[in-house]
Amino acid sequence: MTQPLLKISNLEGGYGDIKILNGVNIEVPENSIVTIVGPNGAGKSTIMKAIFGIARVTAGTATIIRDGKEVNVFATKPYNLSKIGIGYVPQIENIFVGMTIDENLDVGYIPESGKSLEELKESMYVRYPDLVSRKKDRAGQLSGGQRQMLALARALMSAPDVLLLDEPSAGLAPALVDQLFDELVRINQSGVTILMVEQNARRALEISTYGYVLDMGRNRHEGPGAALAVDPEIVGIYFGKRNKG
Amino acid sequence: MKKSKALVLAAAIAASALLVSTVPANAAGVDIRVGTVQPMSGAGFASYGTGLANAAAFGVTSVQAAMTAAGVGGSCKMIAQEDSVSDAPSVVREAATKLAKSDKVNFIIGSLTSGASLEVGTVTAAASGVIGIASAASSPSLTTFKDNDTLFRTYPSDLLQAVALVKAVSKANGNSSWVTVGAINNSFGTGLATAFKRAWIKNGGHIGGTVLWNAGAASYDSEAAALVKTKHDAFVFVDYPDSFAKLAPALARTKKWDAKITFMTEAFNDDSAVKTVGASLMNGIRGTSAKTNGTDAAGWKTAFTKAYPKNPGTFVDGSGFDAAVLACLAGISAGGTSSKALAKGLRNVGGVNGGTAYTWDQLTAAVKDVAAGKPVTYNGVWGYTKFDRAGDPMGGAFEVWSIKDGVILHDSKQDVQF
Amino acid sequence: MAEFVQLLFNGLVEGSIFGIAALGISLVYSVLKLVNFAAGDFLTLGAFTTFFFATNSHLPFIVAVLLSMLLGVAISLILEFIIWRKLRKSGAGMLALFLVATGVAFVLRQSIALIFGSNSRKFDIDQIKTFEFLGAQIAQAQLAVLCCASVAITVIALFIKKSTIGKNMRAYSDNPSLASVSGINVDRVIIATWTISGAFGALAGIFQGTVQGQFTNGMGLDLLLSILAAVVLGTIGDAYGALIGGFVLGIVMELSTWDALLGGIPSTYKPVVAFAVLVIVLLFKPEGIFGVKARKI
Amino acid sequence: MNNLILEVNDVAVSFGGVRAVNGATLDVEVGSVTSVIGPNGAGKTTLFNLISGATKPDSGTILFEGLEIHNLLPHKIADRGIIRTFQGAKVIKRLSVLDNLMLGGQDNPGDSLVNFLNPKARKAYEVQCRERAMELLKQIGIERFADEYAGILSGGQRKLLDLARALMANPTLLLLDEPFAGVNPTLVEKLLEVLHALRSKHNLTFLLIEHDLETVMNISDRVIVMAEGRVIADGKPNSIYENQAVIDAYLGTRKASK
Amino acid sequence: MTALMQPGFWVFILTMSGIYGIFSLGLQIQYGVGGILNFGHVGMMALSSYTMAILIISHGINFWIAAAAGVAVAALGGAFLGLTTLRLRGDYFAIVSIAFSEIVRYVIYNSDGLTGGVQGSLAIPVIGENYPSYTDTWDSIMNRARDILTPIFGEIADREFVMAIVVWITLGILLLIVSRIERTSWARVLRATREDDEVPAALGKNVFRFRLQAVIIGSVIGGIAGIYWGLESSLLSPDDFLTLVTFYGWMILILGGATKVKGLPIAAIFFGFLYGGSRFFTFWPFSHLDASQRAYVRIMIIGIVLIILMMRRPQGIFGKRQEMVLE
Repeated sequence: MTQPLLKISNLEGGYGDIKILNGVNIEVPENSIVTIVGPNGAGKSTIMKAIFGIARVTAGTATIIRDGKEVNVFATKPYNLSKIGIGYVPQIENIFVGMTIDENLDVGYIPESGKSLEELKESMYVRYPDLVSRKKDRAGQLSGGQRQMLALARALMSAPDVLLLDEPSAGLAPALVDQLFDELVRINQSGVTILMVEQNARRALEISTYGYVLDMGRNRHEGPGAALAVDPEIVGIYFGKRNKG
Repeated sequence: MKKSKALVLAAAIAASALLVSTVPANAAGVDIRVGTVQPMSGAGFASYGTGLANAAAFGVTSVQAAMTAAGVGGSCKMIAQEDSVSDAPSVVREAATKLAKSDKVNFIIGSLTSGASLEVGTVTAAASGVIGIASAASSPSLTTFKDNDTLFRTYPSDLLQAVALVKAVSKANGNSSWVTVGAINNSFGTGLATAFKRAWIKNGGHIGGTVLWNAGAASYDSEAAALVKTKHDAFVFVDYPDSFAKLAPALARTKKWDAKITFMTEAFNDDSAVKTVGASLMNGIRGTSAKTNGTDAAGWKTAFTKAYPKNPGTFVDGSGFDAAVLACLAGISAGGTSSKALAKGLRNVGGVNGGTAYTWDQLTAAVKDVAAGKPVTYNGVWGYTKFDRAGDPMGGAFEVWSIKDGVILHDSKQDVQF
Repeated sequence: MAEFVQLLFNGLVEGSIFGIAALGISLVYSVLKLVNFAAGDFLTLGAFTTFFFATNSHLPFIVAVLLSMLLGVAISLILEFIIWRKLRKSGAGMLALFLVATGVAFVLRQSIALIFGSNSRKFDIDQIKTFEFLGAQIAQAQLAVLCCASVAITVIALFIKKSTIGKNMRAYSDNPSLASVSGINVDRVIIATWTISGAFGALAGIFQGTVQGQFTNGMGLDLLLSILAAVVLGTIGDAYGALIGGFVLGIVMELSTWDALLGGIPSTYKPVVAFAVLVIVLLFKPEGIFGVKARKI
Repeated sequence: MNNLILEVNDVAVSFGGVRAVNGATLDVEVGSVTSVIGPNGAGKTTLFNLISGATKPDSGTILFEGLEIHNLLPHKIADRGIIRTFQGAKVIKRLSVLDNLMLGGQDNPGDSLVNFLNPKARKAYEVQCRERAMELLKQIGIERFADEYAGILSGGQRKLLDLARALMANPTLLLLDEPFAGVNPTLVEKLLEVLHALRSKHNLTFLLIEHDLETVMNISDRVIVMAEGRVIADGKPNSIYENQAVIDAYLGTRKASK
Repeated sequence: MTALMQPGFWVFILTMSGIYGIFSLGLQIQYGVGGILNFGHVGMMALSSYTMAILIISHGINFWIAAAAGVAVAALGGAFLGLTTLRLRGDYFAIVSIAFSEIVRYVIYNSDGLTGGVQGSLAIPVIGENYPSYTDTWDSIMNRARDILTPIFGEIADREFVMAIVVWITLGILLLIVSRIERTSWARVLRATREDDEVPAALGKNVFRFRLQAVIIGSVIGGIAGIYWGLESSLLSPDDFLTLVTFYGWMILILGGATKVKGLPIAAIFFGFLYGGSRFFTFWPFSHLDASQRAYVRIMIIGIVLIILMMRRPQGIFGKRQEMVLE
């Protein structure tokens, strides 16, 4: 196996004095979709928050390969993570509601992406035609599904190597959930590696190259996404029995 | 402490003995403790307060030097100079309480505004052996205030000042002319404005209008417009140089204001005031101020500025000096430190009981006289020092000054007498 | 009519100064959640340093103005590095920040007094020169201030609207936590905010000194509450709102003295009128003139 | 006798030109479990805000137990017996978990300052209220956090606390806004048990917003589908899957084909 | 240094600290419990003290009735402030409340016929002749108390001493009452409103009523502080009621830890002694400065102490750190 694009080793941390992560290991190979699932309080979102300096890291490392070189993620300031190729879509409040759609995209752009702002913006509008007609509207007026698309587009404006998604389908109607996962596959096919945390475990694992099951802040199971989605043991414990059939 | 207490005690015993025998006092000498309360750090008043505090300190050192030169025992010391920030009564109260209770001063000089000075009076009335000398308070309230004869002032009451203004205006424009009164909206401004209006109407004159302005206002154009709109033969403005410096350009811009028919108060009988406002805007303005005979005020100013080069310098500085000089002289004269004795001392050196007249540059002789138990008349740098029963300076002469090309002219022909 | 024009002009001039000072306060509040009570003293500082550079050091007035603005920026940034940054890291709330700002105001105000003394100052600018317009006397210095202030605010408002750093500032004030994870250089945003606030604070002070002809070290404090009212009136965080809030306040304060309106209110009540307007506007538009009613989620 | 507990008639409201609810009409029967589903932005939460009084309708009427409530303030509506939970599970972070629950106590004499001088009545109620709160805490399994700040609870625990607090208020109609989103399936089942028990014991009526279709289908007597601020379908759970409008607006073809 | 050892001034400072403490307690119930940012609190103090003074001087009304009326007017002021503007967002309310107290001050400033205007309470119009000063009744009570206490405590027991005792007993009683109130379910609801309006409203609590009551109770306490303020000064001036005084109240509140009453009296004393005690900063290095420079430096020191304290302990001396960091 070649060296993974993003590698998180023995990560420990939490909020204040409360420890949530007790040694997590995640590897995200290039061009893959990796999903982290697990019950409430397992520490799924905390991993992403740790990378972005919102949660406290007490031990462990995270590295990303950038231009063939290994870069220490924790030594990079949160706002510089986009410069080393990491994009992030938080679960809630993931757009700037007081700004227009166009401005949301502008804000997501970084010169280090190597592409021009206009070019990137154009490609986003091609990808999400819904947004074109509402360019000048405040993002706060968008519906939930459109917001999620805008959030994705905003994160993609920095032309990331790897996109971190925190429960992207939370609160979306079933039809939109379908659309979203389709979109994630498309993004992945365009060459962006994805690491996501999902409650909708089965759907997420179905499109994933690889999956991790977390519990109590530790790795519990892992395996190829599709296999994990149907593993009866895991399904029974973590996804609830109703989801079996 | 013990030592000074013993000294005070000795002085008190000596004094009580003297009261009976009327033998010249102060062979042993008295240590006179003086403190000031002035707004030195707040917005607006700081330059006045600082000037008054400095002048008071200068007064104290001047008398001390005179005492040494005259070979008179004892001392006159500036113990502490407290800041009242913006002269809010509660802060003045705190500062005055400190002076009275911790520093145990005999005289508190201050504060600047009338309300704050009354607060000093409240403290001195309740304490024993402390006299307050207000250095810039003009409100008639000070006259009627129940201060147990512990509050004096070296600044004339508005009532006196108003009569002087009335006389000056009627001399120039006639008794029944129309006057528009403008004043800064504080106790100094409104107090004198009200007093003037009453006196003017009583004198048979008419008031065309009254406009007040706030000290820290963002602009003064509407006030200027309101002023020039009134029916008027003359203006009477009661203001400080700092705020008039903002009003005057606004008045000039209306093109309807004439400085030559404008009367002001002693606040502008001062080179620095003319400079603050601007000579061109002040051209032709007349005003009244208290007048003392035989005092070389300009010489004093030079000496003061030399001693305090950093002093901001305002029109009222001399009043602080006079208060301090009077305090020290009164202390020597009192032969005791009870409030009663000190008050009596103040009247004794201010000229109530007559005696030789001395000015600021004759302090050694004055000290000698006072130490010998004689009454003296200290003619102040700034104004009157003859205290009436309420502790107010009694009237004498007011001069009418005018400004021409930035120079203040003193034409004694226009002076008004009481 | 002439009187109306006169009062309107005076109100516009004052309003533009309120506006320019309000802009900095408004930005600092919306980006840093700090009610900067020390802002008034930056006005004073700007006026005094300009006086120092122009009158004492005999530099050209415009150079003095620029130097003063630079100094305002420098002090703002120094405070950011030694105080505000640390306070934010410790999780201090709005009230703690506010109290520290009053502490900073104390220190700043007293320092200015200590350095420059308590005397009043004035710029060497002709206050009297006017020309007539519709019967009103328009002072040239005031007209210049009105123009400069309006242009300066418009330029900055455009800058905030269009430039990358401006967009980043708005993004940060919109949602700081999202901004810091979406590639926005937070430090740069904060520096930009303080830069604008510091420069405009100084500029407002210089303008006020120019218009009034004379100023003391209490100038900023005297204006502060009116400026805060302008900030709130024009909706906190809105650059144009600051200007409009300032204009509304300035005009209402001046026009309230006009006899044609209810016989005119004595000018000593101007501050009361200003605050009353603020209260009344907020009763009908609780989020200020430019506030947007938000959808509850 | 009408057995409708809630009637919403042609209600509309807009924010800044956007019509969030656009002529919605629906009703809820006494003792039923009714679910509202629909795509994001369909106006479900706004509908809840309208019913609970947090938002005033621009037009239309809302009747509760036959009486108009749409002009009442939120606390008056709560007094009538409509209690809601919140989408994001709002807990008062700087109050203890127990205090959060006790906030739900109704007609608390201690809430009135006049009773400050009547400590007897206050304390008697307080003791009783505390007992009840502890009981509920045990039911939802977080009694060990009783004296901690609610701010330390995890997202799922907050949901439970929000629900328990609503129950403290003895509602007649309970509005639950996505009570199960983000709660892991095992816990959801436990919650459902609690709700079922309550329903049979107190004849409680439920109106809930939920995205998890399987849960909705399992527990609901009736499903109301909203889209673009209107009710587009209303009926038994099973009938929803066959409704073409619902498929287009909400389910998507893939889900429906299942 | 001997001046430092004289108790008289410190007793005065103690009295003022107590008055500030009472003043601050009014803010405590509003902010510490209800999260209401009232920056116009000094307005209530102005209302109560001026009402008392006017009723006594202009209408010859009994001191006790006048004082009670003063507190009642402060309560009405609080009710007015609350009813008109409490629906605003927190930070907007803060600014508007400043506007409220400034309006009160300017009206006092300009209503010569009622309040004496800029001349202060001394110019309050007197009907008839020889009406008393508003402190006369109080002074005679204080003097009587002093005459009783002097034999016990000696010379130190002057009027100020009695005043300090009375003020601190009042503060003690009020602290007791407020801490009791804070344990009621009323306070629990109010605490909830400080974070969120919707939750308590959805549970049947009239959020506005609770907030309004908090503002009124706070105003009553502020009004009591105003009565003492007036009695301590013996002269009222609009200059005494600057917004700065409200900020001093806030400083005490925050230093004391905002959410807990127990730190408040200590913070009040700390503030009072810092404010008054800094007048004694004449030793090295201050001895190099002249009196006016020292005046500037004194206020600067107060500012610096405030900054350092807030940076070291942003939650205040007795505050709970945890409350600040909850997400």
